[in-house]
Amino acid sequence: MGVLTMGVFPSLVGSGTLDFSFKLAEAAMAKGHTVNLWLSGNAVMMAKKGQRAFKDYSHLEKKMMELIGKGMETTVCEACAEARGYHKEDTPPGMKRASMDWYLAKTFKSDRVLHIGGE
Amino acid sequence: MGVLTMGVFPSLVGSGTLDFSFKLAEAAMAKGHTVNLWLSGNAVMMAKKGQRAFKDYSHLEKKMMELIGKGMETTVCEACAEARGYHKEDTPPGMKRASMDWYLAKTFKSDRVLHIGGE
Amino acid sequence: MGALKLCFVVQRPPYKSENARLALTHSISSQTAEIHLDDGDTIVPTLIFVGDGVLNAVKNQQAMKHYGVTSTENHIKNGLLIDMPVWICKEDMQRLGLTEAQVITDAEEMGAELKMKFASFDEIQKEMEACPHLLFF
Amino acid sequence: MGALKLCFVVQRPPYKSENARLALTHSISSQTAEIHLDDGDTIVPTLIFVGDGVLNAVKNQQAMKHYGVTSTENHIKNGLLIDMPVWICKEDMQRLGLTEAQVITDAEEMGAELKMKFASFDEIQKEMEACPHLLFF
Amino acid sequence: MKLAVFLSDLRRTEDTYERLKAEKLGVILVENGIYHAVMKEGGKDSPVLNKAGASFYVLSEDLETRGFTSAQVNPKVKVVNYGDIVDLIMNDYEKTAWL
Amino acid sequence: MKLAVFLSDLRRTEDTYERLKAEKLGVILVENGIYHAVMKEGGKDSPVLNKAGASFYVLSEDLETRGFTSAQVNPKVKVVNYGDIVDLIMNDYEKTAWL
Repeated sequence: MGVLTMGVFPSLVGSGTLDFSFKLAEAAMAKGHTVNLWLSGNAVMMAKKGQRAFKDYSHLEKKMMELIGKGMETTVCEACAEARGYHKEDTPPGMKRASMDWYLAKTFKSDRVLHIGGE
Repeated sequence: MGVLTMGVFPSLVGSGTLDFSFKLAEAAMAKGHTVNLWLSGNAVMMAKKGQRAFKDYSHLEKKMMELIGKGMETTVCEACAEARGYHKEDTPPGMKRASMDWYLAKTFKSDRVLHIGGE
Repeated sequence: MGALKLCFVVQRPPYKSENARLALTHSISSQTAEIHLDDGDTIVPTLIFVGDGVLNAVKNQQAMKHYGVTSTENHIKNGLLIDMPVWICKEDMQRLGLTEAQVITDAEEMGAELKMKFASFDEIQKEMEACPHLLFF
Repeated sequence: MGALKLCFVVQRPPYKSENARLALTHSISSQTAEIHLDDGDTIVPTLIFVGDGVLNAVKNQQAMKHYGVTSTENHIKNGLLIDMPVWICKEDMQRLGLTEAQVITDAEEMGAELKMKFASFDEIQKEMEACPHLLFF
Repeated sequence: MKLAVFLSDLRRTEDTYERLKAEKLGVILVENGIYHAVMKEGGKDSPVLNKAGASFYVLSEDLETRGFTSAQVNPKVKVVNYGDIVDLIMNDYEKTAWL
Repeated sequence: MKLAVFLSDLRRTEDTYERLKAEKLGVILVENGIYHAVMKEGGKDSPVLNKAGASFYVLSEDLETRGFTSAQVNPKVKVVNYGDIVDLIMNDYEKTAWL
């Protein structure tokens, strides 16, 4: 069993990339792998509690909490969050806040890194 | 003197489109035109108070408040804001919240509409 | 008293972003715009799919099953249901290899009377000329 | 004790999104990654500009003057200042018509000793092969 | 129609621009659209500048932000500022299209 | 290197894909990348499928979300699910590149 670290950057409400990364994380954990997740850039939208669920938008808070509960280490880029007005008290329970070096350090002991960049 | 209604949709922290629309609004108002601004999709990020100013990100709250003070009617898409966890109490003073029909109705009495869509 | 025509033009495929979804929700909201308008004034939208935007009209989208979100298919059918004209560029369908059988032609199962219009780009160009304001998504 | 090489590859122009900026801030943060690592372990980044990404390295960017934000030029120079290798694809510069005079070659005015490396795509390919993990922006 | 088209990207993902017709067409290059005014990829003008009968404009602030100056702008393209764009929208054209 | 490349767009804005080389190359089509597996624009396969020596995969969930089925997938491309992609990443390839 291996360690997979994912960095998710461009995702947003209405894009499929966060959905993709959560589903992939779930599938990897189901196979016994360890998953670390770094949310940076616009993907820090996951760091805001209280997002209202509409059928028009994928609503991922529940899925994320479930994966964190199963051991997915999930950390959000602190500066990226602050720039968007997401403060410590907005962060869902179990999610960590850290600076970017956390992500780089995690890659050190990872078997695989899936860095989802782009725009 | 005319009425210009702008709808801004895809803009985000780190993109230049909101900067563009605020600068264009400022230039239009300086020439005596009336400007209405509709913020929808990801551009509702302007509806979150308390965004921390970093030199790496354009920080537009001050400019927006200045333009609202000068009479720019600025309305944010309520559903788009709620989906992102931006509630009424997050909205900067002077900014309105409304449903999408507000924007369409504004185009009725506008001389020009600049709809900034895209991704 | 008057009617203002607005063209909503979708140029990009679904699901990458909210783009197509916002075109659909905004155009459909023309139905309630009159609450902000003078008596008798109305907004009359045409929703047009061009370029890769025609991919929004592919049938049998399973977005709800896999990702728990409404499909653009569903939104388009809602548009037909409120009698909003929905046009799709037939040259673009052809270029992308989409047949009429693959795309939404109506929303009869929901009770809609209006059908999708398969239009040439020339017809679309004329519709854009007839709209005082253009909203490209 | 070991060093992990990471390739940060920027493929897109600046300012449309945070994309290039995030590549720069993340690669520069390798400097402090050791606080999370065992003694002696380090992260060794190479920052590479390919394709339209080479436009990030154009000199004299006036982003602070016009929009009040730091330029990617500034970030690249900060990278050189901390001795991070910064590579730019010379074939792509040529294709886009950029001369060496138009792009950042060094950050001497800030006291940096390291210079920009003008690399062929073949050299870049070899560097990507030498990195266990690739981070494309 | 008298149409002002805004282009804000270097790599475009639509082809509406190539097909749109207007009696009077203005093309305003902003944000990353400015690269079409200054770059000669493979030694050639950007295909964007081939649109027959169009007038081309580029926003000086966005040029300079990206490290280019008016001196590098293709002679087909006129350099304008935000105030000029307001006048183009409000006076010279009737409709806009941000593609 | 053994490289798994992810493509998630129909209209790509990079050309890294065309230039990257790998001893063993897997191309995984996800999100709007799935259109490369099912569309024949102008009657032709997507140029993405011309990459010599590569193995191609497409994510079934993303196909179906967009209204396509396995039956419409180009025979060059293998249909996979999320679990299969995990195995590709963890077992079959050493590095990933999301372009």
